Amino acid sequence: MTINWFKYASPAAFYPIAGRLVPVFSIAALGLVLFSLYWGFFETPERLGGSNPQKEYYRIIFVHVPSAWMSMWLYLVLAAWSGIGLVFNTRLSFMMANAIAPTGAIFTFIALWTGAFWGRPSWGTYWDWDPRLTSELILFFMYIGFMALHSAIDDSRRADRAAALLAIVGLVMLPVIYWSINCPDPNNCAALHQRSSLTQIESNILTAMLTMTLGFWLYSFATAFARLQGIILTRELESAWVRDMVSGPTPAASGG
Amino acid sequence: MIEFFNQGGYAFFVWGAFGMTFLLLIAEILLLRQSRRTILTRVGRLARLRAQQPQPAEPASPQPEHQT
Amino acid sequence: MLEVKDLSCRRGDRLLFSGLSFSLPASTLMHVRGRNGSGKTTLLRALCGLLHPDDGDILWRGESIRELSDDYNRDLLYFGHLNGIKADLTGIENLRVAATLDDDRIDDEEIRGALERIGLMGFEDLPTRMLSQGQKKRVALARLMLSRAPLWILDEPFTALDTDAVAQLEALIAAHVADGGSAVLTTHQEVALTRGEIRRLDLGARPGTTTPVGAAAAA
Amino acid sequence: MFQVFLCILKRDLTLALRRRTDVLTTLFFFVIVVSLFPLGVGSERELLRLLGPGVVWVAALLASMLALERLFAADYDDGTLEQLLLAGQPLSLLALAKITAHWLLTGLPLVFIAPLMAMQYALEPVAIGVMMASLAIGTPVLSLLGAIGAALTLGLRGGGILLSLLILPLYIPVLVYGAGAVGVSVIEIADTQPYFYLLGAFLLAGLVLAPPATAAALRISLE
Repeated sequence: MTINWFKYASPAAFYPIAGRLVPVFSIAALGLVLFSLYWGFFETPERLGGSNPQKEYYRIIFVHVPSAWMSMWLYLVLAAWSGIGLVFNTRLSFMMANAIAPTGAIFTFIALWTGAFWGRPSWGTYWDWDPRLTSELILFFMYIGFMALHSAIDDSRRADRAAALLAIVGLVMLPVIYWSINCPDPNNCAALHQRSSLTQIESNILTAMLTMTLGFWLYSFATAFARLQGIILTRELESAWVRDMVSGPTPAASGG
Repeated sequence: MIEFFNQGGYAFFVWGAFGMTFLLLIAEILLLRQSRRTILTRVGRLARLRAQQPQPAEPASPQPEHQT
Repeated sequence: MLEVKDLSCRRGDRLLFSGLSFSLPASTLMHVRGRNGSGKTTLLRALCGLLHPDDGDILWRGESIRELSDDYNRDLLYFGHLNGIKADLTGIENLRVAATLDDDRIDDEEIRGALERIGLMGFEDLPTRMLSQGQKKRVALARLMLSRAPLWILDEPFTALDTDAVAQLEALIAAHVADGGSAVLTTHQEVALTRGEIRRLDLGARPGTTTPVGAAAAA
Repeated sequence: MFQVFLCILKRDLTLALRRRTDVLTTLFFFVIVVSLFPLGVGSERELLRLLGPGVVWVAALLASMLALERLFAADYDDGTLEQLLLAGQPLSLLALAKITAHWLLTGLPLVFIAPLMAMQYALEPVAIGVMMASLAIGTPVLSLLGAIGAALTLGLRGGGILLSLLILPLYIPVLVYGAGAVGVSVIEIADTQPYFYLLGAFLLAGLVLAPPATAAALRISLE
């Protein structure tokens, strides 16, 4: 069992698998996103009722919430791969973490941007020091820090491990940061933001939101695997299988 | 149609949010494609160079002796 | 005592050596030779445990050095390209810190004696920044005199030393090996032993092969 | 074991005493940053009283950050860090000793100079007391967290900027509750105790978690 696992944990073995998965995930993601867009714009009401009535602009929820979820989920995945890499010393795990980071950062930025565009009509301001927005901003800094540290170190092995350690430190600190922003006054610690519960949302809206989330998720798979392929190629430039793949196996090169 | 694009007067916010989202996602895809092409050309060129020199010298750039 | 099995190391994404195996019993000196970039320093750092090898095991007295960790470090003395000497501390202070870190109970008299023997009489109370390059190196070498570690790993210890100091260092290494210790060193300098065995390890590629292969040969 | 801790602590303090300017630079940086704010925002007493806690705390973060870069860099450059790694002593302990020395040299002076700064901001004596106490508990956390970043960015070009990018976000909880405690004591006779409990909890968690993380980061950086 374990042997099989480690067989696919080698970059050379995973490269073709990733190549086959990218189109599958891309097409599925595209389908889901298009469906969600259709559903979100044509099958949903123009008003969001309830205690906090909102007009058409509530539709931003269809990209805002999925991207915010993805930004957090991808950070978790990134930290998990980092942890696995540090414990088992597998190079593919670090590559995976690196492949995820830019996509995660993009979703974090999207969540911030759409949050601002939603905040303006509903709160009357683009930016508010709302705990969620602020934590999302911190998450964005974490992604940037991860990528900046990785690219600042020339030795790829040190870069992998240092960035991985940073990701884990960030994972430990994020809840503390979120909590401290959420509750700046420990004497009077009520949640500032409105609570939202999935069950209160109309099913059409929920459908569009969840399909978009799934679409974004598959999109993340596709981009992460595509990026992973690039990372594997550049890292393994010297190895025989890359050369064989490009030029076809040559008997003369068997020494490598 | 116009009504749809108008989004009840909130067109700027709705399309601003959706526009940026898909702009970034598409940009990411395009960048990935481009970097993939660059890498593949580079790998291909390296392979061709290797093929031309049947007995390649040791890795082209002498790695400096590692210090600390 | 030190055993290396099927070791391979990379720097960055380049494989330096693979399938390297050798053992280093007590009373043995091993010379590691090879061109620049053949991975001498990398090998030495891997032997110290500073560097994770890509593959393979390093055993000290039959146990993996990863698991031994601090216990292995206590048996080890490493002398790298950098002297490991604080320029703002005096020779005595530097050596005192080093001794404390090695859990050696050494009084100042012993340290003074070592510095005197290595030819730094009168300089022991000066901040080492006031000493010349060669003198700084001697301060670092005084650590060898005070150390009780059975395994020495020395990376180019002879550079920047004058002939006197070279002779002294050779004598130190010979005495260490004769005393039952073992040592690994990279150098172009031949070291004559009074007792014990010299082995050679040639690192580096033979022309025509793309992956450098390490081969151990007992001389 | 305690002897090793003391040995490294003493070594770092001795080194700092032989290069006093480094320590003083940090202190003056703190003083200057704090003194610049009234020139920028105006010298209205009420406004200053409101801004004071936050400004002093932010300046403390920056000052502590400024000195972090040197925490391991000197040892890294002359090879003594390598020797610390191979010393046969728990690296966490050695890291903790170095962090302690760093705090004694950069954090502790801030605690004592803070009252002077607080006077510039027309803070009440009670608030000054709270500020000193919160700095005394909070700045060690800064040193502990910062050490991880300093170890990760060891020897990198542009390491200082990178270090602030990595570490400043992690300082937020300390900033929120450190400045919060002083802020509360300015406004009313409110309970500052929960703030100190939280800062104390951060300190304890930092003492337990940061040294091993720093040790791991050092091993990675020296590989």
